Amino acid sequence: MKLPLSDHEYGEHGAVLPPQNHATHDGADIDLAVRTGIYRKLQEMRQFESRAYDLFMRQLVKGTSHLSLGMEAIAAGFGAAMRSDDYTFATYRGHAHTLARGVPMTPVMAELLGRSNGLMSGKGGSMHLTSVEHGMMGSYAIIGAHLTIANGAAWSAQYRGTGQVAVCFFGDGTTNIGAFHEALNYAAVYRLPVVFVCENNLYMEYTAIADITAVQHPAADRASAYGLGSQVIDGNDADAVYLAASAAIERARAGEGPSLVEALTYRHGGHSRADPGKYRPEHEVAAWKAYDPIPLYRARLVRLGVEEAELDLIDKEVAGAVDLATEEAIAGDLPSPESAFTDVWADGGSSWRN
Amino acid sequence: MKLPLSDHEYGEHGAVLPPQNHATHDGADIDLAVRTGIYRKLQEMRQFESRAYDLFMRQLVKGTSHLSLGMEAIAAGFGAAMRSDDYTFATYRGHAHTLARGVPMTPVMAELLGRSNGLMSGKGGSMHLTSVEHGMMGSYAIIGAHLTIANGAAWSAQYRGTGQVAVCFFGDGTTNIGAFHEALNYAAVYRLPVVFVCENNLYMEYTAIADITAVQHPAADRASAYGLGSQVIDGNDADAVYLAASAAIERARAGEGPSLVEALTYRHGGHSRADPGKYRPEHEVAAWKAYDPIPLYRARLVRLGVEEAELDLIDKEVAGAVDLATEEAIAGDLPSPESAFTDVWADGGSSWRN
Amino acid sequence: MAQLTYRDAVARGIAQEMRRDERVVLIGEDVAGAGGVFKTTVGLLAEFGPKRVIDTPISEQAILGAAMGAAMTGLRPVAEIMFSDFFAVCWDIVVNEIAKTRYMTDGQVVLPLVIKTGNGGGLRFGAQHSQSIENWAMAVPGLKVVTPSTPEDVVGLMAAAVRSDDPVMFFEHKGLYSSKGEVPDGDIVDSLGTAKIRRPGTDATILALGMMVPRALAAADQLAGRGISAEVIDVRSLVPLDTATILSSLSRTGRLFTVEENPRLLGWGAEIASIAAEEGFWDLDGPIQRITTPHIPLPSADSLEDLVMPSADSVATTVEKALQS
Amino acid sequence: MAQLTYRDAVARGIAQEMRRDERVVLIGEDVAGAGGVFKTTVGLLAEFGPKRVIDTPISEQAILGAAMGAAMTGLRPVAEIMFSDFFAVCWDIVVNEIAKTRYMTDGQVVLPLVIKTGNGGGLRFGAQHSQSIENWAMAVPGLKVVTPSTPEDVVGLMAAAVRSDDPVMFFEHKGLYSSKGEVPDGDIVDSLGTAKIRRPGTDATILALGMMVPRALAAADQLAGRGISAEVIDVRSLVPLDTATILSSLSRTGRLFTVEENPRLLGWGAEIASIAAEEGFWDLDGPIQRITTPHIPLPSADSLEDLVMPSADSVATTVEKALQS
Ligand SMILES: Cc1ncc(C[n+]2csc(CCOP(=O)(O)OP(=O)(O)O)c2C)c(N)n1
Ligand SMILES: Cc1ncc(C[n+]2csc(CCOP(=O)(O)OP(=O)(O)O)c2C)c(N)n1
Ligand SMILES: [Mg+2]
Ligand SMILES: [Mg+2]
Repeated sequence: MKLPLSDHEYGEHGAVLPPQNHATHDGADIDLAVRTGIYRKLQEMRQFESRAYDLFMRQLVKGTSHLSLGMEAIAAGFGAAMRSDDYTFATYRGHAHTLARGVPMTPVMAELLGRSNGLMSGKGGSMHLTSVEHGMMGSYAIIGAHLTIANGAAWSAQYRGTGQVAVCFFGDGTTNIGAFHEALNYAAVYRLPVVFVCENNLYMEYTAIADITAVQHPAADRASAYGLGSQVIDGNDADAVYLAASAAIERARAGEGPSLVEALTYRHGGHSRADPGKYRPEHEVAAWKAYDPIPLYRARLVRLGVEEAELDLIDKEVAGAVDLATEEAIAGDLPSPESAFTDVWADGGSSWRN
Repeated sequence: MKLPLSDHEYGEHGAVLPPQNHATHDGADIDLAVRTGIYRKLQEMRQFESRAYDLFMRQLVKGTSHLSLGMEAIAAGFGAAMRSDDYTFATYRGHAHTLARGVPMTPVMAELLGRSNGLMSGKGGSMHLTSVEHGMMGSYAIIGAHLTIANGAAWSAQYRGTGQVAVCFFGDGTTNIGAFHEALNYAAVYRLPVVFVCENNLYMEYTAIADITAVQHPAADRASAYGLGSQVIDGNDADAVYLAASAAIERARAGEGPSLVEALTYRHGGHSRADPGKYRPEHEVAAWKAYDPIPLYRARLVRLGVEEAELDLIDKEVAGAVDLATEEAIAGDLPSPESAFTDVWADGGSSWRN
Repeated sequence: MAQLTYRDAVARGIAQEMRRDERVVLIGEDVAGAGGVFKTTVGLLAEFGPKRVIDTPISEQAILGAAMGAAMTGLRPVAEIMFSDFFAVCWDIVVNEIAKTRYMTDGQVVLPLVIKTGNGGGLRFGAQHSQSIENWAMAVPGLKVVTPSTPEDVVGLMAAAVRSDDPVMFFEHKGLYSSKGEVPDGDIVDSLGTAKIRRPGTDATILALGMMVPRALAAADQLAGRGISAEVIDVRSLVPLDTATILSSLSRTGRLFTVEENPRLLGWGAEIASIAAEEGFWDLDGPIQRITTPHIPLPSADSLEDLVMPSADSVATTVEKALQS
Repeated sequence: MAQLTYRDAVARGIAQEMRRDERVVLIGEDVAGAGGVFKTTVGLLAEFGPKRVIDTPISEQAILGAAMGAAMTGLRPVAEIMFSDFFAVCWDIVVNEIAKTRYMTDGQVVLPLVIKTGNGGGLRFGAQHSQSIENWAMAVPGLKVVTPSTPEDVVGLMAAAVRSDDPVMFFEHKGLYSSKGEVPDGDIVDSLGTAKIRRPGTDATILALGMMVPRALAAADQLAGRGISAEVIDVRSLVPLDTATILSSLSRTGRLFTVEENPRLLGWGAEIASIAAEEGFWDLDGPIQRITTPHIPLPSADSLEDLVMPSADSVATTVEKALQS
């Protein structure tokens, strides 16, 4: 194979377009109840993040934040396949993964707003959403680290014999950092019950993954380096994700070790709040917006006989929940000044001296 | 493939034995002059390090040091294939690689003894041998880093258009650290003129590589993760090394990018001064000692018609050189106290204030 | 004389040096096509082309290793680590390799390179994207360490850093990127290792760095209104450290305060306070006080972040109280 | 009561806790089969088996990440980083993840883990294998930091570290591994955050850590012969810091000295000196002096290494001169 940049100038790599056949997984053996559940999650994620975006625009969310609009099928598909005591490790782009585990919207929204009713009382922020009680073991904002931490949770589950599985989400750009390599080898060596999920949205921040990666599929083409099978799935089709997730989680639970799943997807917007995403070819953006996981899934459910009215009801219920969460978040108090000084240490405080 | 430790208990992996056919490369198209040059280097490395070992035993070498007894064919084969302005990046196990570039023995020996006539006046020590004037760009003692640094030298050569190539040596254990992964991808992306050489001696320090690595060939089985070809060579046969080195260096010089070469070898002794190497199966050690690169090469030269007397003469000349270097090193002064305070900064000094 | 933002000054400083010396090259994540995530390298790809301005993978160790290897062999690279917090993933290359190699090789290896980075808090980025870590670098022999606080200093110190034959850690303050200042026309070359008295005073010496400089100046304004004349020194360079300027100020004022954004323990102020407690001891009319962020990770909520970082008010209050007692 | 080496005390401390609590597990490079490259974990694989004592690849980030993830989910891991210099390759996991996660999650995540490491110089290992980096850890909120200087303290502080629900950086001094000391029989549990007065005195307070403790004690012996009564405090724990013991000693002696193995700038002594210059200012009868390795990488030659590190002689001389002037 040719090396990147050996056959194209920087920025002149070809566009990567989504699949055309929307019906591929219509016939998959997935319960309709599971599927409507997935649909509801997709709606929650989409509507929640759309609202979050509005709140940024209204200057209510400070700092930065990273939306996964367009990428929801991965979070929803995995969320549906996980057991309630499984562990999620996500990134700064972690709103959807947090909702996927059943974390209520209000504390998530309130955390974005820096309020005392936030999930971490305003101390963590959008990039660090965590709800241990829901198995949401954290959102990590330095590239690479959390793959190694997910291993630790998987090791602990293996040691304790609980059958829990750790699922770790990260982006295409993350496959080029050292910790990725260490984590994958480590997981394979000790056959840890962990599933690594590369959400390949084709870009790191503003740089195309093809420009700075030696292989076409940044995760799948490296699986063999860890003795693992190579898998690329359609990350915009929640059923494809659900099937791959179920298989990988099953494998992990059965003691057969880790998996590495590369899910192809796309973000509708820019990398973060500050980014309009203009470095991407227009027709690429347009093609992927047309291959939106949510209408895709809705259309499938309709083909499978679900009433439009039932789906409309879900949409409406979700809208209500988002409205309520927004209200409750905005109504939240600012964190108390004392809270800045709690929980550095296990004794609850922050004192470093006697 | 099975994951390591999934099919064997820790420490119960099978022994890895050397090839049996010693004549494989007899017919290789390599100048006899080159070959006698390689033989001389092999002798220099062997006799130098044997002497160094004696000096440790006599408490003249302080601290630690890492011998490559048994692994010399890699340094000698590459050394012979490199252009005088090419760059070497080696590890703490770098005596042989330093001699391979033509660095005289006395300053190397004196550095081991911490004398002022040492290669770095006693400031670097055995683990950091460097002679910029000989293209020996350093010996690095923290695993992984120097692969990334070799990239930089290769980048600079590419930028300056000099045709120089950087050759970077490291061990099997090093393939599991993050920097390995970053460096390989980076080199491939920018098509850097660098050759990565994994000296696979089957063990990291005391742990068998098979116990803690997800693939059988820690380097070669990962080459495809960087779009590179997979190569495993006989690291005890200097001709095999010379051929692979020449090809990889040629490729790099021609602008075709990096290579990753895995050379199978074995160390005769322990990891470092402190280690008797007892964790290795006796028959494995015995088999590899019987497949010693130096008698192997000598026998080949004899088969190819070189007089034993000529080879004896080389051995003797080398012995004389080692004796002289030993004397000169032992006779060296201790470093002057002031030298501890020079060359922190480019102004020659160490002052951090005005 | 132009009004320039701090962020534009970064690009101007680099461009000035790239024009002068073609051995100067720039690498980092998103520095080329995007002009940097903080827009500090805008225009450089267009002017100097893709051989000299290079986007990299997310591989901080590979970035700094490449910069080091290139510096060893004839180039003068500028490498960007996007947020200074990310030094933690490549600290080995900085402290074990870049900082030590000249010394270990007895001067054989020269390392003319600059590592630039976005440092500091105030942007509500939370604990992993807001750290002030000049102190990490100051603690490592072999690294020069600068933090400019004005656009003019950005240009001049960048030039000095690029021209230095030693590795320089160049800390840009993220909270200052949109601040503006006058920058003289033409080439500007400042010198490393020099502090600047930003405001002379007689009653107390206040040392500050980066974004704390404007806050210290604002505090001095407040103090002036309360009859206290505070001298504000912009430390600018931690290594080399301009102890002469600092100790001479102390000898005139008799009181020393540091304003530090970093967590309390072992911030840069601890070194200067210790130097003062030894060499300036007999000049001291009272305790040395360090005004720092408490020893906690930085919280993300805006109200909490504002609460814990030193502010003009907290500086003024601390100095006033100290001088009264 | 047994005579134990410092290295054996490490294994004994870990074994004591592994026997008590099966959630305690040990991982690191060569810690199992080989019993550790410094032989500090000998016998643990045999006693506790390969599920609890695990050899890892050379993957320091993966090691500490595994320790962290396991600590978050019910285990109490002890992880070894072979030489403390190698923290530079995994510093991100330490400072950005382990240190900050409890705070960022508002206490949801508990991290009961210990990271043990071989620290310090004196073994002629050169600049990359001899560093004393307690100060790196001290500067990061969220980490507890201990350095024992005697075998008994090794056992007791290891036990305290394992029982702590906070992450503890456990610095073993490589230069002390073969030193011996009496260790009482039975379980020993010390407490974090406490300094120990090793030798009482009235004229000067000398603070030391790790291998500098025996040197400071030897210096105090010398000083006694010259009529100076020096109090030697083994700081033991940098975080939490026993400021009470330190400041009360200063209030009695009026003079403060630190003996630090680390390079000069921002060693742990800088923090304590700064605290003293603020809170103990009125107790000070003269300048605070830090006796440190100069601000250089450590040279490898034995003669140079001995020259630059603080010695009993250099400590005694410095203290004597200071008290005379
Ligand atoms: C070590 C490190 N380097 C750089 C960054 C800055 N950064 C944040 S997100 C990002 C891009 C990540 O790309 P990818 O893994 O594809 O995830 P995506 O954002 O596309 O979901 C970068 C470079 C970081 N957070 N950590
Ligand atoms: C980051 C880091 N981790 C651990 C070590 C300690 N160490 C030194 S050599 C070594 C083994 C290296 O094994 P390998 O790469 O196979 O090289 P070999 O010594 O066999 O030539 C280890 C673990 C180190 N120097 N740096
Ligand atoms: Mg991406
Ligand atoms: Mg090896």
